[in-house]
Formats: sequence, structure tokens, C-alpha cells
Amino acid sequence: MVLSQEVNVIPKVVPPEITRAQGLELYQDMVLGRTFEDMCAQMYYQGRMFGFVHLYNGQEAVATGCIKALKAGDYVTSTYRDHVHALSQGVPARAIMAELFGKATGCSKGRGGSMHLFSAEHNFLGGYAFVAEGIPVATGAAYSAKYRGTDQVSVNFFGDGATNNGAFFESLNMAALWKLPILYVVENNLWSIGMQHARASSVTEIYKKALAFDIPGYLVDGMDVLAVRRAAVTAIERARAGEGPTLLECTTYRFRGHSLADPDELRDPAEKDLWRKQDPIPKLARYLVEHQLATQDELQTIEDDTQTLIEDAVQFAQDSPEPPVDEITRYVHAEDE
Amino acid sequence: MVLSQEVNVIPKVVPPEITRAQGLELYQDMVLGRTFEDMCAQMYYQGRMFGFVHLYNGQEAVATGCIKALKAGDYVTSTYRDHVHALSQGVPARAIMAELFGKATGCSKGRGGSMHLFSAEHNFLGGYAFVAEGIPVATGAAYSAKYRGTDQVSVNFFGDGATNNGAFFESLNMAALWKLPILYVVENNLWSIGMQHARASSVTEIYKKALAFDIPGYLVDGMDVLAVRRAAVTAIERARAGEGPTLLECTTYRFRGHSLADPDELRDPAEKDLWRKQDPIPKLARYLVEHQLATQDELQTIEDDTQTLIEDAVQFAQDSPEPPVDEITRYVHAEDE
Amino acid sequence: MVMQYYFEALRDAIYEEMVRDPMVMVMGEDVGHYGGSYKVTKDLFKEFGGLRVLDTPIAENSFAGMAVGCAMTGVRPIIEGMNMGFLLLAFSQIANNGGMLRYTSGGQFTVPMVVRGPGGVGRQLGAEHSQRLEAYFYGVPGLKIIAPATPLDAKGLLKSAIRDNNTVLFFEHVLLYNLKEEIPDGVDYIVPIGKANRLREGQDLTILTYSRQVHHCLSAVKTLVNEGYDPELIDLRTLKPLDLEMICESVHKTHRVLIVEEDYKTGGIGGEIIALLNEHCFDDLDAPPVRLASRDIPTPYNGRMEAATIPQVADILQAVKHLVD
Amino acid sequence: MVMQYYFEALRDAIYEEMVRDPMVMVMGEDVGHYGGSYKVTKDLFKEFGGLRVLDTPIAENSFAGMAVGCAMTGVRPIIEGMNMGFLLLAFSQIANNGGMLRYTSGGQFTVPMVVRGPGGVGRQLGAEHSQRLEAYFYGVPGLKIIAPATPLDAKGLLKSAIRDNNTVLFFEHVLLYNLKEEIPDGVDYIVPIGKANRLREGQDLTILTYSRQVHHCLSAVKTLVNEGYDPELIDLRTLKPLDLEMICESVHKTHRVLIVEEDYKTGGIGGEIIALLNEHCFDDLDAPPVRLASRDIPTPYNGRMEAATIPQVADILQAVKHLVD
Ligand SMILES: Cc1ncc(C[n+]2csc(CCOP(=O)(O)OP(=O)(O)O)c2C)c(N)n1
Ligand SMILES: Cc1ncc(C[n+]2csc(CCOP(=O)(O)OP(=O)(O)O)c2C)c(N)n1
Ligand SMILES: [Mg+2]
Ligand SMILES: [Mg+2]
Repeated sequence: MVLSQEVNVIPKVVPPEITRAQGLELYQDMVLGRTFEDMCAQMYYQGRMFGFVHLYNGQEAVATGCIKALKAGDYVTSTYRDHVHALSQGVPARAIMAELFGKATGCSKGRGGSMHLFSAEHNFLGGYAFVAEGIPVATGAAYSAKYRGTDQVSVNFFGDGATNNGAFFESLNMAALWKLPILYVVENNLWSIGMQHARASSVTEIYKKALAFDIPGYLVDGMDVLAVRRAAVTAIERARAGEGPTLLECTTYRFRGHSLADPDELRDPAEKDLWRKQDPIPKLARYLVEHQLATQDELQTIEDDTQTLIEDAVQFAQDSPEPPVDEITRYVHAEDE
Repeated sequence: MVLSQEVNVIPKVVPPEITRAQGLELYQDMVLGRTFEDMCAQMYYQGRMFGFVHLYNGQEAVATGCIKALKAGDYVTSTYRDHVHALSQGVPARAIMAELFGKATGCSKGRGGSMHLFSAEHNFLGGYAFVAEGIPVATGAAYSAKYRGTDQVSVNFFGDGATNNGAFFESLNMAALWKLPILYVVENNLWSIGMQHARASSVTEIYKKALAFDIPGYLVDGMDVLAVRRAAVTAIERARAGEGPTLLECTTYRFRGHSLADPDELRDPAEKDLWRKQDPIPKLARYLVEHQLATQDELQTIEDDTQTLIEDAVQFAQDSPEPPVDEITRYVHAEDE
Repeated sequence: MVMQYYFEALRDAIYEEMVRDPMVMVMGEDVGHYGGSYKVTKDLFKEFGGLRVLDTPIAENSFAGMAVGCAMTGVRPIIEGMNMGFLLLAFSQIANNGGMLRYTSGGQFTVPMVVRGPGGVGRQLGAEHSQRLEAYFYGVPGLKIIAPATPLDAKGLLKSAIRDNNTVLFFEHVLLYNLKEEIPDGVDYIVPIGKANRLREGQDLTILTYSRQVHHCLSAVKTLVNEGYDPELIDLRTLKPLDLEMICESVHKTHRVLIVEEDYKTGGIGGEIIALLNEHCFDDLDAPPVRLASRDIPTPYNGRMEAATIPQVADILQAVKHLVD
Repeated sequence: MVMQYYFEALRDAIYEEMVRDPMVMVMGEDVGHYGGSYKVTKDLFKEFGGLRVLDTPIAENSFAGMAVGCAMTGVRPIIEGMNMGFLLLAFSQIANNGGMLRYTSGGQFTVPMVVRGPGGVGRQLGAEHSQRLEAYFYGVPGLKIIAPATPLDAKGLLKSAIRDNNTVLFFEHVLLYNLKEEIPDGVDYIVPIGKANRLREGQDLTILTYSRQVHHCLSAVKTLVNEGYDPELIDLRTLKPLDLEMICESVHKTHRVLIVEEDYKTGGIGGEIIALLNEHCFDDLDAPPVRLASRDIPTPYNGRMEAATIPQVADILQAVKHLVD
């Protein structure tokens, strides 16, 4: 009796699949990504940042869901849209912002820029400016882990457009052949600049291409950080157990143009609206509050703290020195320390 | 009664799927390929032919089965293992042998050699010496047919090894997207030089990879010219009807080493024996005789005539002049006629 | 006459050639609906449809190979490299087939295709987007290579390239697209491949340059002339084949040469030109020819460092004075 | 001392380095079970297993990229291009990442990989299998480029390349694999990168060459000496960085230069060398340096035409006499 009464008072939600600490970490990480990118847009339009800058707004659940499921020592490899992957992997906002300002304190010492972020300390193996270029590199890091007998896992992010490139198929085949510890994470945001996914891929379900290589392929709601996390955890376990690669297709959307230089005229406003409603950040907020893992106030505090952190990053970047022009040839060769 | 009696006298074979003329054509074509290649081996070992020479022995059913199902004007594109595709497409044995001898009368005027046979007259778009290099080119010829509004079909031959190369996947995707009139014919002879197919491809059933692009893929007994022909006819019809590409995986085997320079030490003699028993030429001979489409004598005559033709080709090649060395720069540019 | 941007002049060249010859088509990433990253193919899709203005997947190796197959069979494709650097992925198709197939086929096939797009150092685009491939491809036999500096040349040379029956690499410069110039209206404006352009006659030295550096040289020349120097300035325009005749003629007169190029110094076009000068007019040289070129380093993102990698007007002034004085 | 073929010397170099450093591995097509198309990796698979001697699918672009990822994370891969020409397909990975990644990463990562395999004109292998990529890659910043002519140099330089922390392109020559030479036994035989080798001292002129052409030059020199000439012969061995010191020192003495190279004349290494000579020792030059190089055409299959595309001993003799007399 007492028991059944007790049962009745339990709120009618499924028990949360994450702890409070985990939930706050995920939230904090997504907010970090979003706030950082919004600041980049400001800096770019103010003319304090140059080059091609590709923002990640809208896709945060993918980076956060995957990377926060990793262990220290695991590898992350990205594309030109790399700021947020780097942030999630632990590269400080200061170091990234400073890089975008071209400063000596930047994570690539001002030499790389937005599309070439690197951090050896965080096993962040880089942004790769050519589409699909990072796929074989990440595969190599997985090979290396196996070679060296570590249990490191390699996670590689790339877009739907990259899945029409030969390097994608070549790499999946090799990873499957040698059972490499790697996650291929497709951020299917439906567009490659102005090219719709369906006009570029004869089969739009990317996860199904894993079949051609006998790799598990999953379709994941990339606007739901918990769904991404679940899939990532499974794939990471598989990788760490030596069972080989996994392909995760995360459906997602970029809330901004392809880069800050893109007029973004081709995407239907209705399509944009539809996806904006799926924003992964408020979605997680609702979940956390509903499951009483956090209060709205706590979340607000995270947002405020993050804003402060990003402002600090800008200040840091701003105050940092430029790399001395007379060191321009430094780092061309391995001999130059 | 009479009827049923008559039925009884009909031999217990399925009615032949080809006419006598077709049967003889297929036989003649396979014998042509075989005899030509055997002669190449002789010439090479006698030091009258140089470079890398890749023979086609054992695989004849694929070239013959596909190419003899084409119409005049259709395109054929091959690899470095290209002699027999060229022959089936109608390039005279004389012109090919002369090319292998490096003569001015060769189908590439002595400039191409074994891996670079071409014949504009026969819409033979070339041997391509890099693995998978011809796949996009053949895809382009199919695009061109569509562009020009002709009903030409493009057929492209390549090996199992090529199906691990990015160009294979990239091209299949594009052909599917634009419904190009093309047959991708994989000659799966189980080996890429010394690399076993199963060690190179995580999924060995190549035809299944067509699924990743929503293309029909068929597994075909590549040692049976009629089976190949059947599949080719279906695929060609589809292509000509504007319905798009088809992938044909023809299982086959090369009876010789990868090239005449290959010691061929890795393939198991038992494996070789097994496949030799599947030799497509005697197999078709049996079929023709069994179905009373030809007599043994007639087939013998074909063989003898072919031998004569090939000997004539050697004589022609032998007697032909070398291209004048002072014309060495001719054909570098389109301006040089 | 009509005032046009470099990108508009290019677009008009393509448009006019597409009207003129139904076999001319465009293919590449975002050349259709999007109109090209630098708007060079803007609205051509609307005019000519998707078959003639083909949006391709991101598969440079294979769409370049497709263009080869098209070109062998009667179509005349213009490939756009969204950035020419990406065509490193198509090196094999461009070199083996664009460059060599006519020869290996004994002259039976031609590969009339144009490979065009932006190259050069832009504004902090980073190392991979700031490449200059003209030198990497320079040795490939059979190719022609063009790098126009002005809207007028862009138009006239692109039309020539489209009509040429060889594979032509056509390097635009990412920082020239918004350059304006008067373009003759309603005429079939053609600039022949292989002819350099003498922008200024002079006696003191010969400056050889191409693409964006033409403009750096023009401003340097202005200053120099004000200061009493008399330089001769030649825009090479076509890098391969070089207009050796005009080059030698000029050097015969001036006896001194400065080459200003944005590609890397090491292995660059300048080295080839100096070798040719040594071969063809060594005795005319009163001083060693000088190369002003990019530093041999990947292009750094940082703006000041980036500027320091490529020749600047001040460098040109200094080099000229050093050579002449 | 032990008499060894060039291919055996290469194999020993790899073997010794694999024993010395467990992070050294080999990857490529048929390097394992098959032992390499030219037997350079013969039986290494048996000794070191499939993880360290990795047979890859035919996917040059991606296995090169894999090697980059390995090299960034502690492994030291040696890639074999079954023929170096095939690595045109990996141009982007080799250039962008092998050449530039250390720089773009601000020095955080190194890419210690060796890219080796046969190049050059063989015996009627046709255009695509006769390529010489040293010039195409020459301008790429960050790369080192080696082309050994002898078994001894092959061994000593390959060991250096494997230990080098940069990406090194190592061009073997398809017609040198069966060249024999005595190799010191049981010693760690090393030849430093960047040092040329003066094969003969002389006063009349400096012959600069590399790879297979070294042997053509050696026989020409023999004849020349018999006829009373006194040529200096330098085997460059490392093409990038060049041993400019030895080159200039020699030219300072001889005042005349002949460059003998098998790559195409246009855009070849020779042009770069001449430009450097102009820059560094113009006043030492009594005559224009001469390039003997391959004709600017795809390598024809026909044997006599093929022979006519590359420099032959008679050409060298003629060029030397023309320069000196
Ligand atoms: C090899 C190469 N080709 C083309 C480009 C130009 N480009 C940059 S991003 C992009 C679209 C990529 O789309 P997708 O892979 O879906 O990633 P997304 O940008 O949507 O995240 C293109 C074509 C490039 N950077 N590299
Ligand atoms: C791009 C490229 N890589 C490697 C080679 C060397 N090679 C020539 S044939 C071959 C094996 C190809 O095997 P497969 O595709 O199965 O065709 P097969 O020879 O069995 O007919 C290799 C690796 C090449 N020619 N081109
Ligand atoms: Mg996308
Ligand atoms: Mg095979």
C-alpha cells in the first residue's frame, strides 16, 4: 500500500539518463560554444577578425554530445568549422579567440587562423580547411592508437558534403578493415554552402553508407544532446573495446550562413524557422529543469559566467601581442623550435 | 499425342538464349582476346615488347559479354589491362599489336603503349594507367552523351582493387544523381597484384556498394559469357532508357600473373586450378555444341582463323615503321595535327 | 564601353561563349543555384539550365575526370575550382589527362577544358586557401597557364581559353574580383594566349610580373617615374607558353630584369624565367636578374605576417633602385 | 663490406631503422605479403608483422592522410608509392599536411613521414609511369626532397630521412634498383640530408646532376677526362634544401655550369638552380649555365622516342664541349 502510494508521487517523467553534474557540464559546454560563436560574429562584423569564419550555431549538441563522452587522451579532428570542437575538447576560449585575432598567444600561434586551429596539449588534431581532408588524418590517429597499444579513441567531425568525397569512403573502408577505434561523426546540416544535400548525394541517408563497409551506422537527432551522447557512448565503447569504427549521422542545422561571408540567400526562411525551434540549448534547459537537475537560475548563471568568460577571451585576445614578423619563418621546419 | 511425342524428342536443354550468329560472335571474340594475349606473352618473353604488360587471360567473358551487347557509337573505357576491351570494341589486332611494338601504325601512334591504348574511331576512350582513373572519365563520356542528347551508353571496366578508391564512390554518386547512361563493370578477379580482395575491402560483395548510391548492383558469374551478356543487356537497356547507371560485379580470375613482370608467387595453385576449370572459352564451346549452334569443327576453324589473324597482326607490327624520332613533340598540343 | 568588375568580365566571357557554342558548359561546386562563390557564374544557371551549369558534389578528383571524359567527346567544360587550391585533389586528372592524354592517344583525342578559379593570397584566408598552384603545375607538359591581372584581360583571355583545344589552367586572383575597368561593349573581345602586355615602355630595367602583382608594380612604377626612373613593365598574362619574344626584346634594351611574382620563390615561375633569360639573352644581362616572390613558407593567418610573405610596393621600389642604381 | 643492390640497401635502411625505433612503420600497396613491387620491403612483413608493415588498399589520398595522422601522434610512417606518380593523388595531403601543417599548427605538431618509391623514366613504361614529381612538389614549403643515385647514398639518406622530423620525399629511380655497390657492414651508415657529393674535382666546368643521370654523367666524365677535359662532377643527392655552398664554391672555381636532370626542362629543378646561381654567383659565371633535361613532352612509349626525351651520354659530351671550348 504504502509502496503504491509512494509510486504515485513519483513525477511522471522517465528517470533522467544523466546526473546533475553531467547535465550541467553538457549545458555549460553548449552555451560556451554558442556564446563564443556569437562573439565571433560580432568581432567579424566589427572588422576585428578576418578571413573565412564558419560558425557552429545550431550544431552544438553534436560537438558536446560526442566530445564530452570522451576520456582525456582521446583525439578530436575537425574541419574549417572547428571552433566549437576545439572548445569542447578543452582548448581555452582565450587561445582560440587569440588565434582568430591572429595573435601570438593563439592556439596556433597566429599562424593558423580560424580554419587551422590546433592544440597538441588537448589532442585536438586540428581544423582542416579542405573538405574531407581531416577524415584520413583522424583515421591515422586511430591507427596510431592501435599501433601504440593505447586505448585512445579518435573522433572525427565533418559535414554532409564531405560524405560525397572519396576520402570518406576510402577511410571508412580502412577503418573497418583494421577495426580502428574511431567515430566518424557526420554533421548533416542539409547543406554544403549553397548545395542542398539531396542534390549532392544520391542516397541522402548517410548512415546507411556504413553498410557498404560493414560498419554500424546510426541516425541520430543532432539537435538533442542526450541522443547524441547516447549514440556516442555506444560507439566509443565499441571503439575502446577494439571492435572498430562507427558512423554517426547527426541531423542538424546551422543557424547562420555557411561562413560569415555567405549571404545565405538560398535557404528557405521556413526551413530555418523549423530548425530554430529545435535549438538544442533550450531543449536541454527544459530537460534539466523538468527533471529537476537544475533550476532556471542555475542555468542563467552558467550563461552569465560564460558571457564573462568569452568577454575575457576577447580582452585577452585583444591585449595579446602579434607574433613578431621577424619570426615569420619559424615553425616551417621541425628544426625550428 | 503427336504433340506430346514431339515434345519428347526435343532435347532436354533449355532453348538457347542466343542465336547461332550471336554465339559464334561471342566465341570468336573471346578466342580473339585469348589468342592475342597469348601472343603478347610470347612477344614479351622474346624481348619484342616492353614495359608493363597486363594480360586478360581468363577474364574474356566480361569484355565479350558486355561489349558485344553494345551498339556502334557506345563508349568503352578501360584500365592498364586494356588490350582485350579494345579488341572487343573493334580496334583491329594489327593496330593494338603495332602499338605494343611501339610502331607508328599503333592505335596510339607508338606514343601510348600497352597501358594507353586509344581509338577515337571506335569510341574506345582509352586505357588508363592509374587505378580508378578511367572511372570519372567514363562517367564524363556518359554525361556528354546525355548533354548532347544522343543515346550513347558508356561502359567502364575496372578491377576489384579500384573499388576501394575514392574515384569509384565519387563517380557512382554523380552517375546516380544525374541518371547517367553508364555501366560500371567490376572485374573482380579476387586480387590486386599481391593483395587479396578480402584483405583490401571490408565488404567483399562489391555489387552491394551500389546500394549506397541507389543504383542497381548485380553479382554476375564473370566466367560465363552468357550470364555477363544477360546482365549487360539489362543494364544497357536501363542506361539507354535514361534510367541511369548500373553496377555489375563480375567474378572472374586472371590466369596469369598481374603483369608479365609479376612472379605471381602468392596465389595458391589450388585456387588457380579451380578457376582454370571455369575457363569461359571451353564453357561457351560446350554450350554452343550442346545447343547445336555450332560444331566442334566450326569452333576449331574460328580458332585457326584467329591464330592466323594474330600472326598477321604480329607481322604487321613487325613490318611497320617506328614513329620518326624527329616527330617526338607532335601531338603534345592540340595545334599539332 | 561599360564599366565592369573583373568577376563580371569573367562572367560575360563565359556567357558569351556559352551563347556562341552550345557545347560550352560549366561545372563545379556551387556554380549553379549559388552562382559561384565569387559570383562568376551568377545566374548562368537560370539562363542555361542545370545540364549546362552543373552543380557538382565536393569531389574534385572525379568531377575533373568527368570533365576530361566530356572534353574527349565533344563537350567543352569549364571547371570552376571554388578555390584553385582544392584542385590539388584533381592533380592526377589534370596532369595525366588534361596535360598528357592528347599525346598518349597519338593525337586522336583533345581535351579542351578550362580549369579556372581564384588563387593567390587573399585577406587572411590561411595557408590552404592562399595557395598558388601555377608553379606546381608549371612543368606538366601539354597544359597552358594563364593569370590575368585586369578585367579586360580576364575577359579576353578567358574567351580564348574556352576556345582553345588544350587544357588551360586559368588562375584568377581572389583580390582582383572587385577591380573595375571599362570593357568594350557588344564586341567579341579576345586576347590571344601567349602574348604578354607591355604596360609601360622604359629604358632602365624590365619588370616582369603577372596577376595581382601587376597592380603593385603599377603603383611602384608611378612612384619610380616621378622619381626620374624609366622602367619597362610587362604583364606576362600567359605564364605558359611564355612570350619569350617580348621578354627578350625588352631585356635586349634594358639589360636588367626584375621579376615580381606572388608564387613561392623556390620552384616558382621566376626561376624558370631566369633560366630562360640565361639561355636566350645572357649577354644582354648587365646584372643578375632579381626575383621578388613570396617567402617560402605556408601563408600565415596573421595579417602582418601575411603581408610580409608577399612582395609589396616598397619591396619593388627597393629592388628596382638596387638594380638600377 | 657487402655487395648490395640499391633495392637491398634501401631495404636494409628500413630494416635497421625499424629495429632501432619501434615507432617506424611502413605502409603502402603490396609492401607486406608481396614485399613491394621492387622488393624494397621484402620479408619485412614476416619480421615485423602486419601492423608495422601495412598493406593498404589502393587509396593513395587516404593512406597518405592516415600517415599524416600517424605521424602527428608519435608513429613514424614510411609510405611507399608503388610508383611515385601515383602520389599525384595524394598531392593535397602531402602538400597541405606533410608540408604545411607544422607551420599552421604553430609548431605544435611535426609530421615525420617519408614518402618513397620509384620515379623517373624506366624502360617503356609509358607516360603515367614515367613521371618525375620532384619538380611538381619542389615549391611546397616545409618538404625536404631527396634523390639518391647509388646504393650507398640510398641507404645513408633513407636512414636520415626516416630520422628526420619533417616530411621527406624520397625519389628512388626505377632503373637504379639493380645497381650494385659495396656497403659497409654492421655500421650505422648515415648520409646527412642537404649535403651534395663531389664525385670528381675539376677546373673546366661544374656538372650538377642527381639520381640516374649521375651515372650518365659519370660515363661522360670518363670520356671527357680521356680526351683531356677536367670537369667537376657534383651529385646533388638532396634536391631540397640544395647544398648551395658546395655548388657556389665549385662555380667560383670553374665559372661554367652544366645541369643534367631527368625532370622536364620547363619548370624543373634546373631552372631553380640557375636562378640561385644568378643570385649568388652571377659574377662567377663566364657563360650562361646550361640545362640538359627531359624534353617537355609526356614520355612516349616507343623506345627510341623515349630515349630521345631524356639526356643521354652523347648529349652530355656535346654540352660540355660546347660550354668549355
Ligand atoms: C576540397 C574542398 N573543396 C571545396 C571546398 C569549399 N568548401 C568549403 S566548405 C564547403 C561545403 C562543405 O559542406 P559540408 O561538408 O556539408 O559541411 P558544412 O560546411 O555544412 O559544415 C565547401 C564546398 C573546400 N574547403 N575543400
Ligand atoms: C593510382 C594507382 N595506384 C597504384 C597503381 C599500381 N597498380 C597497378 S594495377 C594495381 C592493382 C589493381 O587491382 P584491380 O583493380 O583489382 O585490377 P586488376 O589488376 O586485378 O585487373 C595496382 C595497385 C596504379 N596503377 N595506380
Ligand atoms: Mg553541411
Ligand atoms: Mg583485381
